[in-house]
Amino acid sequence: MEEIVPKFNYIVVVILMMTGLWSMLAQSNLIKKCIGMAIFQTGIILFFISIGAKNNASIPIVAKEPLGQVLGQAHAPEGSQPPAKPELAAAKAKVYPDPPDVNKLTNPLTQILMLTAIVVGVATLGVGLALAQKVYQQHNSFDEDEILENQTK
Amino acid sequence: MTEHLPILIVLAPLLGAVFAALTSWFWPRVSFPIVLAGLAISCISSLLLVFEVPASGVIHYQLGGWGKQKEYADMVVGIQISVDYLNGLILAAVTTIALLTAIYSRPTVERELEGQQRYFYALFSLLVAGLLGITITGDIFNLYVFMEIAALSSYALLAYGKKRATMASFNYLIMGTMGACLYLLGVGFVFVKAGTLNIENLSQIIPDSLFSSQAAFVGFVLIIVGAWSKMAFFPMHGWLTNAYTYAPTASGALLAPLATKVSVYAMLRIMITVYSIDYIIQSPNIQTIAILLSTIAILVGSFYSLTQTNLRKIACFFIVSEIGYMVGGAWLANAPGLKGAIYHVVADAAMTSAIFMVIGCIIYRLGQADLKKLDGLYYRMPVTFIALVITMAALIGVPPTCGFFSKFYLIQGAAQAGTWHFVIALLISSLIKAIILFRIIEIAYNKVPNPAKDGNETIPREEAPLTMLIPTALVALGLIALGLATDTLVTDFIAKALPAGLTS
Amino acid sequence: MEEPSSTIPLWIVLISSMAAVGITLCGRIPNLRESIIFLAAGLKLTLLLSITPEVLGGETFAFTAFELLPGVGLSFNIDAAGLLFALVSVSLWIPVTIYSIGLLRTNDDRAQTRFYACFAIAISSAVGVAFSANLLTLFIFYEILSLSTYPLVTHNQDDEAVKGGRKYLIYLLTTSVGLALPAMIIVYQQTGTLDFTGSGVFQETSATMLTVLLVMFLYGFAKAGLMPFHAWLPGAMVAPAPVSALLHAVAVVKVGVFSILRVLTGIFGVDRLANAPSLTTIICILAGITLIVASLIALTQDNLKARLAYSTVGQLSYIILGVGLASESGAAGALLHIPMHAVGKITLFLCAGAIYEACGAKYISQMHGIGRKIPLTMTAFFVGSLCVIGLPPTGGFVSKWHLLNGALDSSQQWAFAIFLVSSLLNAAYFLPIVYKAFFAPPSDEAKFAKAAEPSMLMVVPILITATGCLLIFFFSNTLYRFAEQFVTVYAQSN
Amino acid sequence: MAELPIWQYDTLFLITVVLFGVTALTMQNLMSAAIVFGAYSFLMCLIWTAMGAVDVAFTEAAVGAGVSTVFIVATIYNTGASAKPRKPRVGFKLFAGAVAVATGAFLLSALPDFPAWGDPQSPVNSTVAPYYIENTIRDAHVPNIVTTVLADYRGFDTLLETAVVFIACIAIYSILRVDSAKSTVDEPDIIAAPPAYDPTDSLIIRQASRIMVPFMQIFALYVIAHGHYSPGGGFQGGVILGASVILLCISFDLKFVLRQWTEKKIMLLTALGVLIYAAVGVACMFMGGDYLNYNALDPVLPGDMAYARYYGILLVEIGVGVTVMFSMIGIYIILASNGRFKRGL
Repeated sequence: MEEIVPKFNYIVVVILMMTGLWSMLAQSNLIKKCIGMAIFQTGIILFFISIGAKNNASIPIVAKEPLGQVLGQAHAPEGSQPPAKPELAAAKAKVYPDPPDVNKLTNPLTQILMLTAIVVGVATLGVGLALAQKVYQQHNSFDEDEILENQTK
Repeated sequence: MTEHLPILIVLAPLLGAVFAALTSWFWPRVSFPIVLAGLAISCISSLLLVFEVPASGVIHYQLGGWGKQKEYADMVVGIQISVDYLNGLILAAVTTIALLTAIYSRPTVERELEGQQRYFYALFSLLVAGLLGITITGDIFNLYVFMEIAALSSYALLAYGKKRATMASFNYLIMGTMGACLYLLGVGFVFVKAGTLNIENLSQIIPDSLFSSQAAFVGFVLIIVGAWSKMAFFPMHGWLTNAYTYAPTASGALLAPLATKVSVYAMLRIMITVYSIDYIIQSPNIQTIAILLSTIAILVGSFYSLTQTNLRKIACFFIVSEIGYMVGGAWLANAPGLKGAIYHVVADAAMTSAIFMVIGCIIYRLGQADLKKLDGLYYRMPVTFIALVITMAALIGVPPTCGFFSKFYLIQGAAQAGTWHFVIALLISSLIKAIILFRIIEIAYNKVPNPAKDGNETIPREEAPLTMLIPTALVALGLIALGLATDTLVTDFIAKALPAGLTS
Repeated sequence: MEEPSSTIPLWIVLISSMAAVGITLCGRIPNLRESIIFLAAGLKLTLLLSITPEVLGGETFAFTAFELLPGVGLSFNIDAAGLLFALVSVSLWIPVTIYSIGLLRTNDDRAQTRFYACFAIAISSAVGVAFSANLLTLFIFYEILSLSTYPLVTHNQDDEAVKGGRKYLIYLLTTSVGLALPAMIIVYQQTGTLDFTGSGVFQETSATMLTVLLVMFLYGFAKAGLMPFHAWLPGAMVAPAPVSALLHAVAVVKVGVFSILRVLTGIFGVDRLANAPSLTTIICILAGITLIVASLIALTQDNLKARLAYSTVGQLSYIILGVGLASESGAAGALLHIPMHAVGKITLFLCAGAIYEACGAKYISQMHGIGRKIPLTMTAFFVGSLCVIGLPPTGGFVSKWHLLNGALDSSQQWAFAIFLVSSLLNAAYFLPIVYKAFFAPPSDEAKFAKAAEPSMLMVVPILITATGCLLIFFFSNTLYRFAEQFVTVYAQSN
Repeated sequence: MAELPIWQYDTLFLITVVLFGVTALTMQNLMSAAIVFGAYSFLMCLIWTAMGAVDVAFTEAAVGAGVSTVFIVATIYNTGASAKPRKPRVGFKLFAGAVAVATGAFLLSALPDFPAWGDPQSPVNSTVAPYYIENTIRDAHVPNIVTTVLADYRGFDTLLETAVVFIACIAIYSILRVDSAKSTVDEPDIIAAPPAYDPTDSLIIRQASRIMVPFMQIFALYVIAHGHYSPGGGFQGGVILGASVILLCISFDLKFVLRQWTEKKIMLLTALGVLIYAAVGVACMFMGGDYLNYNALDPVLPGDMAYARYYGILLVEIGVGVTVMFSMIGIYIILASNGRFKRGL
């Protein structure tokens, strides 16, 4: 049991992908095939994201202390003009802590790979639906068997 | 500017396509020349690079300036594209064939795609950019994105065709996406164990730590199966015949020679560089399955081509059997087999391009390309007929042409590895192609009484237009030139692409 | 020592291909076209004769055009055997061209340009095979020969020609791609080189592999017409007379036999054959069967051309059997038999064409008594048949003499017996034709009446070749020096 | 019992997601299948936020759930088809099931070799990724690491991704777009049954969408601009902009939208976005750096070398936003109007 529980996400990923694969192969309705394709892709995206996730780590954005605190004027007295440009840049630079702790932030690399995968998935879905629509114009049906009969007629 | 050549190869067609799409709205006549210019730039830069590789070894180009990071065990942080011995030749072949096909396709596009040709050349150029990207990239995820670019544009290019093309394109979409997703999953499995996506780093990490890991093995199989379904290898070849037969001539002439060959290159890149050949030698059961499947692919491709009468369908089945050559050669995992496979990628691209161009010329003039209705072709279109004979001779493997030498290496490799069923399949397939060639010769040449003899009506000589004829003739002659140049290609390029330790 | 690399062999091979280009270019002007052929043939002959003294002296002319594969290039190497075969095919090209000009002009055939062009290419590839230094170059020219002779075989472009052509190509391509190509590749893979060396290239290949390779080569080069794969030769008789004369008596079949000769001596090596009895017995059995069976079938053929075809199949096996004996005089006899049989058989084929032209008779039964109407052709036919049978006044006798010696040297008594029996059979199917032609009453009065000698353009070449048969008998010692040189090369190297 | 992973709730979500996925595929009525698929995607966004992948969740919500469900609905609307029960191809279904189960088993055979879920020391989290986390601030002064990796470290990937979106738009255009004036292809007019409800007379929907659209667009611009500091960026902002226009198309009708956004304008701007992105890269080349190396733009852009990358990323995000917005609108309009750019959903 201790082999399954810490790796439960991979099992879900495989189940999702196999339902997608099954529907792409077996479903005779073209739209169902497209939906199956989309589910297959989301399965893969879930796989990538889950390998990049870390226990009790926050989102990959480097938190910074408030600028005021760094400049030493918690609440700036009225009338004092803002510090000169270089100190401002220096303060800004110092605002961020030295290199953030790696284990506190989740893995950004897997996330950007999946940004690309989602967009590619939608693009392919769009083209698939366009093709399905044109097939429907020609054969008046989404069902693969009917289309085959229609073609061979 | 010369150090930017590698990125120019991919960028020129990409930008060409974008500009063509932009100008198609207010100045449609200029979109074709823009695309042509993009392809020309890419062709020139790839030829320059090919000559530079033997001189300066492997050329790396870091995108965004992010090279190796010393303190992180010199992992490559950004994306890196590289030109080396393996992809240098294939880049040159793809760019030249793409340029010739662009020039070739002008008349057919005007005739076949009356009202719909606004974005044809943009998609044409994007497909070439995608294929070149796959060949040049040094990052396995980047290869997936380029694969999608090439796939999406090929779905659209194929859907331009006649009534049945749409359904064929839809099936191609399903199979293509399935292949791409399997490839992505394979990349995921490799990424989980190796941690990096760069091919150069992977080639160091995998051999020394991941040879025994099951996840790396499953990832390898997934990537290979994904590449197989993209290249229409035997069990997954259903989509290819319909897709390329009902497509318009121009897209068929571009896709047939390049799309499948580049996927073979991708498989070769993963096998040779990322996982290295001893990984394949170490897992003999996949090797035997792969060679068995390629034998079946060769036989299926050849026997089905005997049953067809539509010339394009025959050419498609030739592609299926040629893919069997390349995959079988690669999986022999010995020096002559791999040399034959890599050389055959280039040779087969040229051969398939030549045969699809010839069929395009015949369709342009005779309106159909049915084997039975070709009588008198020799007298009506002599130059096209001679090009057809040269191409078929190359496919059979008659000596001076390139087909002979790739078959020579493949048979030698198979003999060395002792896989005799592969040798027999190679011979049977070339014999079947010989039968088809002589069936064509008989119909086109002997069936119609020689018009030169008085008493027979003279057949009007109507050749295909010049812009179609010159590329066809060039590619056909290129087959012979490629054959004669085998030795320089193999010793200077292909032999160096193989890992040193391989048994010669 | 590094042989002097001179470009002579390349020039000799290329002359006739350039002639072919010249012929196609000026196809419109018949006289210019014919003169180009004669010019090329003459030039080629003089070049060959100019290098004969050196070659007989032991020198060889090597030349490598360029590397095709690592260690194997498109390279030529003229030695005694190659030069002899080239001399034969080029010198016989001239009379056949005169003959075909006569034949084609009288029939006013349209596709003459294509005919001559393919002829020139065929001759250049035959010479290419003669000079090739390694198996790959030989295979390349072998294939070019098969493809360039297809238009010649299907010259008449009627159904019969197309069927004959189809059979011709299926046999030749299937065997060359199916058997010879893999055998060559396996040799390259086993030994790393394809060059013809004096003592053979095999080092540690297993005996079974050797026998398999031997059989693949024997049947791979199907142009040599060993029994099961000989059917293309009678099938190709649909071609016009000069084609079947030169190609099927000299160029095509001799290329097949010459390639086997090269393979057996160059790749396997005479000494390996000598001390590997299993190999030689295979060769002798196959050649012997072909010899006897072909001669028997020839007896039954009524069509003159078919009879000549089967006799060629038989005669070729003489040469293979000669080499199979693996003795020096056997190899010498085999080499000598090439020119002897070539000159003799070409005369017979040209006469067959002339007879058909003269009285339209294809079948021997129709040829009774025509000797009185066409005396010159029939006398030439008689001399030709003597040469093929191997009786003294003609050259055939010399080569058979050496073959018989070879059989005795290697103490193969049954080979000796086979030679004698087949010579008897040759006599049995040739002499009756001659006898009936001169002394039997005419079988068909109408045809007999109007039969007359064909045009001089056809009869003169027949007479030239007939005198050729007689000449080589008297000058046989010069030819023998070729054979001697060829054999000595192998003697010292093992 | 080993220390349970902290996401007990996630295992619950995962199971429900699988249920949603299976139901979406086995439903008869296509329209309801599309809706369930939308729900499936939204659930997926929840799971990803729990796993710390906020940018991906945002994109999935906008692009995956929002837009693709609308595309499917548009296709179904145009064809009005529902999956009529046909005689099931039992033999083929079993074969496909066997293939799926076999591949699934093969994939699971690698399970023991995988690192545990959420283990920070797994190879993925310990080779290349730490460089990004530790050096983003130094290199580009952008706190949102995902945006820097997206637009700078692996900027070429994002350029190609924008190209993919552009290709999808022109591909769908060339597949479906029929210029009835010139083309020779004969195909029937819209065969869809008249919609159950007539959108023009639902006052509430029209007024509500009319009010919402401006706020959506401002929020989208914020998302693009603020992508450096908070989750968001070119894709998400562009999709929301596109969605606002699509909302107008649905609530009013296509003609209403096509008056401002003519077909030519949409297609041109789709291509323009990719051009912006590629031009930034080419500019870097001309300024002496490698392709897409924003440091080379330093003389042109304010601030020190790192800020050059900061603004480079912003420029690129704008290019992405433009392309994604107009291609989403273009794709929707073509799918909805069955290729004639006149009437439709």
